[in-house]
Amino acid sequence: MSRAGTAAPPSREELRQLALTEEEYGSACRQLGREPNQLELGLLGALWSEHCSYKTSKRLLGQLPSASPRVVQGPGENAGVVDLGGGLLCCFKMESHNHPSAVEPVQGAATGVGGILRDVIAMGARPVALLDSIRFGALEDARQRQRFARVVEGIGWYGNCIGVPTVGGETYFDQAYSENCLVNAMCVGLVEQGRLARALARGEGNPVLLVGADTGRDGIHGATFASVELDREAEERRPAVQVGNPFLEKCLLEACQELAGDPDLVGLQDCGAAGLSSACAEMAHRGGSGVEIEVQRVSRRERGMGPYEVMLSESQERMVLVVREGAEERFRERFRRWGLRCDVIGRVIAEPCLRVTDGGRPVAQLPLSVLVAGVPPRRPQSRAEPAPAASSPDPLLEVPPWPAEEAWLRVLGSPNCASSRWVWRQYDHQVGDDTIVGPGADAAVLRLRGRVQGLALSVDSAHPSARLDPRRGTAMGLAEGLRNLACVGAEPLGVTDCLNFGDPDSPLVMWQLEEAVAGLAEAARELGVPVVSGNVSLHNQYQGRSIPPTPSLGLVGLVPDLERLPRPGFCVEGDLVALLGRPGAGPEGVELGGSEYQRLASGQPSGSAPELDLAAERRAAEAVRQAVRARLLRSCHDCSLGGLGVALAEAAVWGGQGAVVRSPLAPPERPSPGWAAAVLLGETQGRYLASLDPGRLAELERALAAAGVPLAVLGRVGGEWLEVSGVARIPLAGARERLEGALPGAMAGPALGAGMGERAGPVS
Amino acid sequence: MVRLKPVVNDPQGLVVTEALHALGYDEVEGVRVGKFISLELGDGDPERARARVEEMCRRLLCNGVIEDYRFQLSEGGEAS
Amino acid sequence: MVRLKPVVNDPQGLVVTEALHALGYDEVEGVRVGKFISLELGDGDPERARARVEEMCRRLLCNGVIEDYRFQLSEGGEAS
Amino acid sequence: MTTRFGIAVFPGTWSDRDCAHAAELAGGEAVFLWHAERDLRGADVVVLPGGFAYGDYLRTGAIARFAPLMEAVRERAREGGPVLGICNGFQILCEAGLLPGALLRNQSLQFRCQPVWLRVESCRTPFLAGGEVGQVLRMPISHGEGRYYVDAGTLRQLEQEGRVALRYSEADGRLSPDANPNGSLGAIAGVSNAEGNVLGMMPHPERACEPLLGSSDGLRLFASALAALSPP
Ligand SMILES: Nc1ncnc2c1ncn2[C@@H]1O[C@H](COP(=O)(O)OP(=O)(O)O)[C@@H](O)[C@H]1O
Ligand SMILES: [Mg+2]
Repeated sequence: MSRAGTAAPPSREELRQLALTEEEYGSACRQLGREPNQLELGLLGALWSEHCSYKTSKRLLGQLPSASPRVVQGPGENAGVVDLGGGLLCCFKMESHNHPSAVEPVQGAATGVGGILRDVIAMGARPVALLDSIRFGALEDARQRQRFARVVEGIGWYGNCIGVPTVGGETYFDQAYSENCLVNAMCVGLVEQGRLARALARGEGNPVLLVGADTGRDGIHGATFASVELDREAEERRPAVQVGNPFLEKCLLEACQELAGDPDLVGLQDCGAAGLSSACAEMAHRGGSGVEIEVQRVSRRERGMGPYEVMLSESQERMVLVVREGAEERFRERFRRWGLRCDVIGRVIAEPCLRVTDGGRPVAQLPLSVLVAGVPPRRPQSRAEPAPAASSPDPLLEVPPWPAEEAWLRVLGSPNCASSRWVWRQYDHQVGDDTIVGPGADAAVLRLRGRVQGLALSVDSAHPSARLDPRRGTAMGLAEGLRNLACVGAEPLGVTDCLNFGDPDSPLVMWQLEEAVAGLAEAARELGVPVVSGNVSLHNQYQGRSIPPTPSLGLVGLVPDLERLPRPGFCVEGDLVALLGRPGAGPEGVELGGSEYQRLASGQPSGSAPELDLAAERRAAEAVRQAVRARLLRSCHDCSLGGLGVALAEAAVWGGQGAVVRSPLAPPERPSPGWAAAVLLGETQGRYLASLDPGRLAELERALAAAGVPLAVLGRVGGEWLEVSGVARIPLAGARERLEGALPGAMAGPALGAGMGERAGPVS
Repeated sequence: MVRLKPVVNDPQGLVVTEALHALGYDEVEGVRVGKFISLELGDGDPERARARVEEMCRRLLCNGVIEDYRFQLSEGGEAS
Repeated sequence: MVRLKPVVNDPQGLVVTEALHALGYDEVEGVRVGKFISLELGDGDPERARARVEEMCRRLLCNGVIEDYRFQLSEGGEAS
Repeated sequence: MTTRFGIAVFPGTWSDRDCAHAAELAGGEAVFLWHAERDLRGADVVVLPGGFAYGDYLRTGAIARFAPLMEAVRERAREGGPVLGICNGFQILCEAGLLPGALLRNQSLQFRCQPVWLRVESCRTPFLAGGEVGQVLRMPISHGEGRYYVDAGTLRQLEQEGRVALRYSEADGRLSPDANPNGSLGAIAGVSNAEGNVLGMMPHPERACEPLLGSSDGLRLFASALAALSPP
């Protein structure tokens, strides 16, 4: 097919708008043996975008281990799948919606949730839980408050409406995210073995069905939008913003549930980035066949839409199905019952290509070997950041900015450490009646109906010290997730990742990406957690400033016995308080690099990232799991952001009891002036803070000694104070006020800006 | 009066259209649902009020990403 | 145009008032937020259209417990 | 014969399965009632569950009230059959005119999912028949539009006739502004019709039916409807 009429090759500007380089265009022409026409060029631009093709990151992602006896489906389908035993499978995936959320926070975040739900629905699964990971600039800035509030509103709106509980997540604020907020959402679903659907098209002559919303001019070039820097021009690309309709998606969900497992269902796929074109091309590619689409059969919301717009529209709430020839009426009837429009828009063909016709006239034909698999891999330069000159000892040790008590209270009052209740009380976290542990603890726990087992879910990001060492910081993120699961006795089944990075054309960012993926691969291997699905979000930069490396990691684990969950926090007076794991590391036993304390005191991470011993992490997690199962621990919490000081305060506030403990570290002979605060607030890895009945101590000691995990009894639960002898002492009420009050306090300022908290539709 | 731009999907309008059809109002060809905001203004110069309301719409009342606005002043310092 | 009755408390209106004050629009004395619904009607007799729209408002578009409505027809079969 | 709970399913309903589970825990049997059919399928008790029927577009419950199923529900209510509307179900009952008042956007303008305490104000409805006035129950709310409003005259009437069934309170039964999560008039969380057979409430009893979920107070509503229907 030749470029109809116009023989001139596209201008550089035209290519730029499609986010294609001249080299890529040349490669496409060579592979096709001709020049693509206008529509074909648009299809190539979308499918060859970073967002759809992973052209920059693919070669790195191959390192990630994705196999285990439990893994049924690794990366490559809509979501990863692990086996829960007894014929039940669990699907999960995380995805970013960073760019759309920056432009239109409510709808951007909402459609992000809608998109990740559809990935799980497309597996034939029923979504049972959502989690989110969100990052913004500092809340002192009214714009950031507004954006944060509206993203939370959008996430809540979609999840609350559709009736899938949002059971966990994480919230983080730092200047570095002021111009590039991060909005990652994770969805977890359950499906019986025989009902798992796949996203493929095969069987010549089988009809291709489009179901759900009418196709409008929404988000044309959304895929390329997510693949270029956010700049002023983003304003002009605004039609890229889509308005979500959770109501329609709820109907889609229920209808797909009824149809999953139907022997006449060949393939099921959601329409995500690049709309119909990518859904159809990828389904056909997976099935080793081709697809022909007649654009006239696509039901449109607006008049005058051409093939280009129909094929590239990113209208939400649509799914593509391939069914056995002859079954189409039965399927359409099912969808009609749910009030959903469903049209046959094409058929499977033998020739492995995507063919588009407009009223019977062929308007595009591209081999899938080019369209899906032909993008030339990008290998931008990468250059390591020179290791920072370690200023030793740390200035915070030498010249502490605050007395230990004050430092402790400040860290408790930081929105990064304080409770996120302000966020999750706006999320329905209970619908479905299976939420045994909701947001606000370490891992969320969902029961599995008819079993003693449960699912444990946690979202954690790379440690902030990933700025100092992306490899180790990323591995620490996975280790933290593992600790969160261990606290409820759960064994990890798998992880889904969302790699949020800056400009891949910056050699430094490219290096960060390479390092982070290597760190994730190494940690996943050492900790025994296969990576089953994921997503890459690049170009999170503004005016040349990239975000810090921020991989988010969503873990799923299996809780063997819900009756054996520990209680939240310090709840029984007289119980022992114990620290499991190595009490400290580094000079004077304290590690401050990348800690929240350091961030508050100096604004940015410095020094070196905390040490990480993956083998010790794995041993400790296993030992903690065993102790939980043996009911040796009354409560268990890991030390993460804010170190021992935050863990102690949280355990005390959650359980309603204070504690008097000793310092886990003996003071050095001549302690630095900042030593006490550093003991409390340093972020040494691999530690758990537990409480236990004194009668169980001997057994716990035996178990941990056998496992080679250090144990230190620090003191006792009880009273109205939190006291670390010789270090600092604060009232329990003060700790509670900081933890509970920080975020509502920070949000109390006047809300400004467009939209007044109005959505496109109300919430019940 | 603030409403979704014509190219923006209005799921609410679609559902209301269907509901009206179900009730037998077949003559309804389309529905769009927007906001109606009434402001009560301290008396003042209508010229100036117009400029100020314009500004309020742009800065706060209307989300320019997806919405358009239109307003009129009526006597007694009301704008909507 | 559908809006909350004057006796019904409108927290959204209050928040918008505050936000406008924070932006320096002190002349704003009160804000109420309602709905603006535009219907596109198949051509027909304006008299009849008026009666039908009236009915739609009463039956569906407005909840008399909390809301009032008002509408106008414009040429080309639009009501709002 | 076991008592049969008919659980309404509108497009957009999401507490249907939770309500069915609760009905079964209470010892009843659950059947789902499809919005497009006029059939109560032999249900003894009708439950309109939570969700966002028809997207809650326009106003919560505004479109759902025209569903064919609602004709059957209206008739059943008139005959004195027990009808329970939870959250979105309460909103639908108000829109349908089976209960007075309306539910407005929360005073905070935010969605709220949190546990609340509820003081029982009247035991006239079959759903609270087993309890006592003044008793305090714990269960969650989960809504963005739950601020109960009714005009002053009707409110007086509701109070006089003992039709205010539940109020948001502190754990000890005291009323306080802090205990009212959405700004409801008179802290009203649930009201009944004049006969007492129709109850609407914003909180979710079906989410509080097992100790594992934090409370089993909600089970009482299902159990007492069941008890009221099966004479000893
Ligand atoms: N955006 C959010 N959405 C839902 N839950 C959240 C969110 N942010 C934080 N949480 C909840 O708050 C709790 C504490 O979060 P975090 O401090 O990140 O936990 P941890 O350090 O144990 O991973 C978690 O239970 C988490 O689920
Ligand atoms: Mg934790």
